[in-house]
Amino acid sequence: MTGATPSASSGLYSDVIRDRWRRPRHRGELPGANAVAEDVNPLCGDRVRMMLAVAPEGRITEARFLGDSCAICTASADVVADLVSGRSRGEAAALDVSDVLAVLQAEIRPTRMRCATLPLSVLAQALDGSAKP
Amino acid sequence: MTGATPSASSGLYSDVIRDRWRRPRHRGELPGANAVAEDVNPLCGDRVRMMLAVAPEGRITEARFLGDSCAICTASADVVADLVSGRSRGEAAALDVSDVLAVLQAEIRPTRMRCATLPLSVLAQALDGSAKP
Amino acid sequence: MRLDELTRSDFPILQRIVNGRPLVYFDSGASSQKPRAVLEAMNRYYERSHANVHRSIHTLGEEATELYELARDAVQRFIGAPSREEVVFTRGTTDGLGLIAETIGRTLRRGDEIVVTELEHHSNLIPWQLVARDRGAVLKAIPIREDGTLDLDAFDRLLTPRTRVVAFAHVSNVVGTINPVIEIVRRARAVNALTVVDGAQAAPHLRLDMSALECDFYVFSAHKMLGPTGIGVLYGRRAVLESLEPGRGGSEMIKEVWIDRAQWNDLPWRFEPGTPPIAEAVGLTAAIEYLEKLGMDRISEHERALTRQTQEGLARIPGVTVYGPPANVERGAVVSFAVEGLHPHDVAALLDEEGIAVRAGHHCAMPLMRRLGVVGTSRATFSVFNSPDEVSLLLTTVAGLRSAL
Amino acid sequence: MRLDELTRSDFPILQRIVNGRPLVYFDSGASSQKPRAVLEAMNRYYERSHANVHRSIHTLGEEATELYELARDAVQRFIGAPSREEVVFTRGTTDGLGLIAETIGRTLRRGDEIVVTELEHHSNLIPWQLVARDRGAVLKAIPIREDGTLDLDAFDRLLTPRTRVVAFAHVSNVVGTINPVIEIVRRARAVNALTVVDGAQAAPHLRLDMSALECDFYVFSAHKMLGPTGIGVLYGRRAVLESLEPGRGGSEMIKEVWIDRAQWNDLPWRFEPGTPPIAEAVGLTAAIEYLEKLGMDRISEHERALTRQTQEGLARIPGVTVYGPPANVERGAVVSFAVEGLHPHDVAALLDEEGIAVRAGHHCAMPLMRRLGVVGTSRATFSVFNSPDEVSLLLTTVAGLRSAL
Ligand SMILES: Cc1ncc(COP(=O)(O)O)c(C=O)c1O
Ligand SMILES: Cc1ncc(COP(=O)(O)O)c(C=O)c1O
Repeated sequence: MTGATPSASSGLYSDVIRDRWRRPRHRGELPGANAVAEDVNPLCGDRVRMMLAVAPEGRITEARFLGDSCAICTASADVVADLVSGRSRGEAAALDVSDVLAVLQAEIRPTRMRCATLPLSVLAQALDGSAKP
Repeated sequence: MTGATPSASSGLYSDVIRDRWRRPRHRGELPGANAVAEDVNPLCGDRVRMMLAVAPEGRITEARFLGDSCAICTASADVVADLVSGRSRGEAAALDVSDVLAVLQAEIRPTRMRCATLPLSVLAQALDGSAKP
Repeated sequence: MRLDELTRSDFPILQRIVNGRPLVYFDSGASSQKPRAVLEAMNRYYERSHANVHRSIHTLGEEATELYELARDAVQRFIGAPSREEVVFTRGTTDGLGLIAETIGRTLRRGDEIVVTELEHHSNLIPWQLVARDRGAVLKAIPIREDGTLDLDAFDRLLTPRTRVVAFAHVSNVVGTINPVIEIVRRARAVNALTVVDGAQAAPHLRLDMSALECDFYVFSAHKMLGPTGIGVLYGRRAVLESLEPGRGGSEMIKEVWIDRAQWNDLPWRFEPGTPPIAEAVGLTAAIEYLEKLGMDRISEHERALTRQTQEGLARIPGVTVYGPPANVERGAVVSFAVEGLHPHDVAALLDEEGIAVRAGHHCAMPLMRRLGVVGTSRATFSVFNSPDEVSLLLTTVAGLRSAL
Repeated sequence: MRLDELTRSDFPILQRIVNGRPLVYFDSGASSQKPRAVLEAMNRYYERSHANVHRSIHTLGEEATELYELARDAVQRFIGAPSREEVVFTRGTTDGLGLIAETIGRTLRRGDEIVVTELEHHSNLIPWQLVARDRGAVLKAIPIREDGTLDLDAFDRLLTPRTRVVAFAHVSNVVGTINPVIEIVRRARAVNALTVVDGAQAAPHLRLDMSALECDFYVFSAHKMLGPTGIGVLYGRRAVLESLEPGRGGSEMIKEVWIDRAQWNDLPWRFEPGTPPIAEAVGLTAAIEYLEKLGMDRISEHERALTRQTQEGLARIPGVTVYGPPANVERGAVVSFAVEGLHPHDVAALLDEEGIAVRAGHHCAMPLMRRLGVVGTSRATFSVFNSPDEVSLLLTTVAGLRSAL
């Protein structure tokens, strides 16, 4: 699927978004998470919580999310969880919206961009918060 | 002069206004005034002080004014002082802008109306203040 | 003729094509569209008469001042205010509510109580939170019942001799509830509390009469009632306005100024610091004249029919929930709904694909969202130019949505 | 081509006939006229793209939001602000100054000191008086010298470790003094005081660069710089804005809200409660583009020539007094004057008879009037479309005035 061009997705939402919205792979609680953050999109009230299990040497062994969120935000959170799993803390922190959009195979309109970026900023907060101690 | 029609006055200011602005009859201090008030036109900062000498039985024996004021306001104050002299307190209080305009022989534009009415409102304050004791 | 047939051609924006479809604008509750007459009035003003107001002797200044003050007369008439000095121009509902909260705030003491409701827009909540925090006052909220109406018995229990302010919406911007202003004012009066009514969702739709409502303050925005952005109205009962120190300072609102002190101007200018929104006032006059020409009763009736059609139609679609009072109760020109399995954002985005503009989200009423147990809703709101056919299109489109994602 | 020759046809209002004569508008300092491009931009917005901003998923809402935020970029560029988050939209200079006074006010303690100047517009004085009164702070004013410039030695003596704010005009709206912003900011910084600059009379006329001025806050109005009424700008240094609690509450400026508390939104929206002046922001963008196309340096030069012509010409008329710095000192596009034996009101009224619009009165600067020992002045102010011929007409008309009354 990563080989498909954006134009392959029809209508407002790409097939990847539809699919990840209907069947997110990483939605749910993550017991034992040691890097957790939650934030809200002030424009709509959407809320996303990212939970990471970070191994002592700094590798993210698992990531999950919970959220009251729209299709774009949910799909984005799911992709973010996908992308960070197995990565180092530094690699995860370097993740950027273009990486997420590449997987989503979607053009996101300006007003929905925050739907796509909220999971990333929650990720950054989670990494930040856990980096301190 | 009271017989002249408004159209007899030429230009922006009537002859009465010009005349009373150049040579006001009642401008100056009034020593022994027992009803005094002063107020300001908030739109321009013009200030008028009305001083009345009121006899015990309630007749205004003399009226004078002082003011940093434009031609219309000065002429109006001068006319007000004219009109109240010799009148009872009640008669003075009944004075109204149309009485002043009739003497001024002028059409006053809306934004200058407060220039014409300021002396009347100061008069009302002077009468009010002195009425209380 | 139906109102939409009469008015559609007055709104230039209705020519817009959105995503290949003619625009169907169901978001007037957020901000209404403007009839040509409003735009023309502002253009005429800028092209012929613009100058600053009040302090000017020249011709343009006189014309501008007269036009600005004529807007005050228009508002006075439109809301049935006893006198023009009771009409203060603000920059909008939020500005007016903030202004009055700050102004009343200065008179509050520690332990005084402010009562709001659970269905307030944030603009009638946050200013009171700030005041309560600053003054050590207590903020309480009247709860709502399941159907989105206020629990007035609970209100009675909240009222105490320390209640100083009761602030509430005339019409809810989410569930459309029309609150019983007269009744609430009566009870607040009984404990000598001031009443502040947020009329943002009422002014565009209901005939207003301040003498009948008897509230102390009533606040609304022009941009929701066919007028321009940038201006609003604060009505205040004269006796109360006169008793208050102005909350905000600047030019225009003073009589005399020294470096260390100032003497306030007369009403209403005492509460209008700075150069006011002059062109916007001219536009508001035109909006009021437009509404009056149509007739507020006729407008209410038209919008109520659309509202009922929407409410009943949506309720018949499987998986759709409609919030707020039942269809047989009068409500404002607003219907909030949810589509099972779809986030409100996605509902709005999918409708936009068909050219239909509805709003989605928390509608600046997060406490109410929490009460309803949702993150947000999708919301359709109506204006004079909306038609039954547009509503039918909304209904069929919503009916097809669940398979869309 | 001279700037007036280039621009006159862009201003529809210059077709106006006043009292039988073509309008000569010398009151841009109170409020400027608008080029057609500004009115057209607002019309286009209302006719094609209007909706409320920020919370909306539909197409019009997206367009409106984009246009509104583009205005922020335009302002950032126009004033040389380091980042767009530092540009807050207000309703005008008075509103911006009031907002920042209230916001800083919350951080002041009894005995803290606020320094203003003797030549402030009331809008940069009264808000500080209110704050000083509320917080028990002390208000001091930098005196001016005979020529209308600030006495900076006296300023040094006023500064103390308790000085928390220094608030001053960039350009005086009465005597035209251009205050040395960089110098004042440097001295204020030395005692850790915040600096608030009232740029109402500078923004229309001078090239601005926030990075160079280094003040903490800079405030101005669109309506004085060829833009619409109803909108203004508050620039705030990011670090300072971030450290402040918002002074005013409402929608848009929050992230999450409960009945008893709220969490603030990010910059700049934290300081923009309620529906903003959207169409006005679009108009402001057009005004900025218009000014930029002409070039601020060229504008300054043009207006400076007119100012000098007026100042020197008036000074040569017997019985006429000109206030402010001498002609060889740079000043803003404003000349205040008095005609012996005539009240300023009457001067303005008599000039209006000839179609010439000047302002007369205290210009919202009563303490300065007292300092100058007058009730008011007559004041001519200039814009891009004014011509040397218009100034000549002013000069000959003023020369004939003393016999007019
Ligand atoms: C120096 C100065 N400050 C503040 C203001 C107030 O601006 P506004 O009336 O647009 O709020 C003005 C203009 O009147 C001014 O000239
Ligand atoms: C009930 C209610 N109150 C207040 C507001 C705020 O109005 P504005 O954004 O025009 O200040 C709105 C609209 O958004 C509203 O619907």
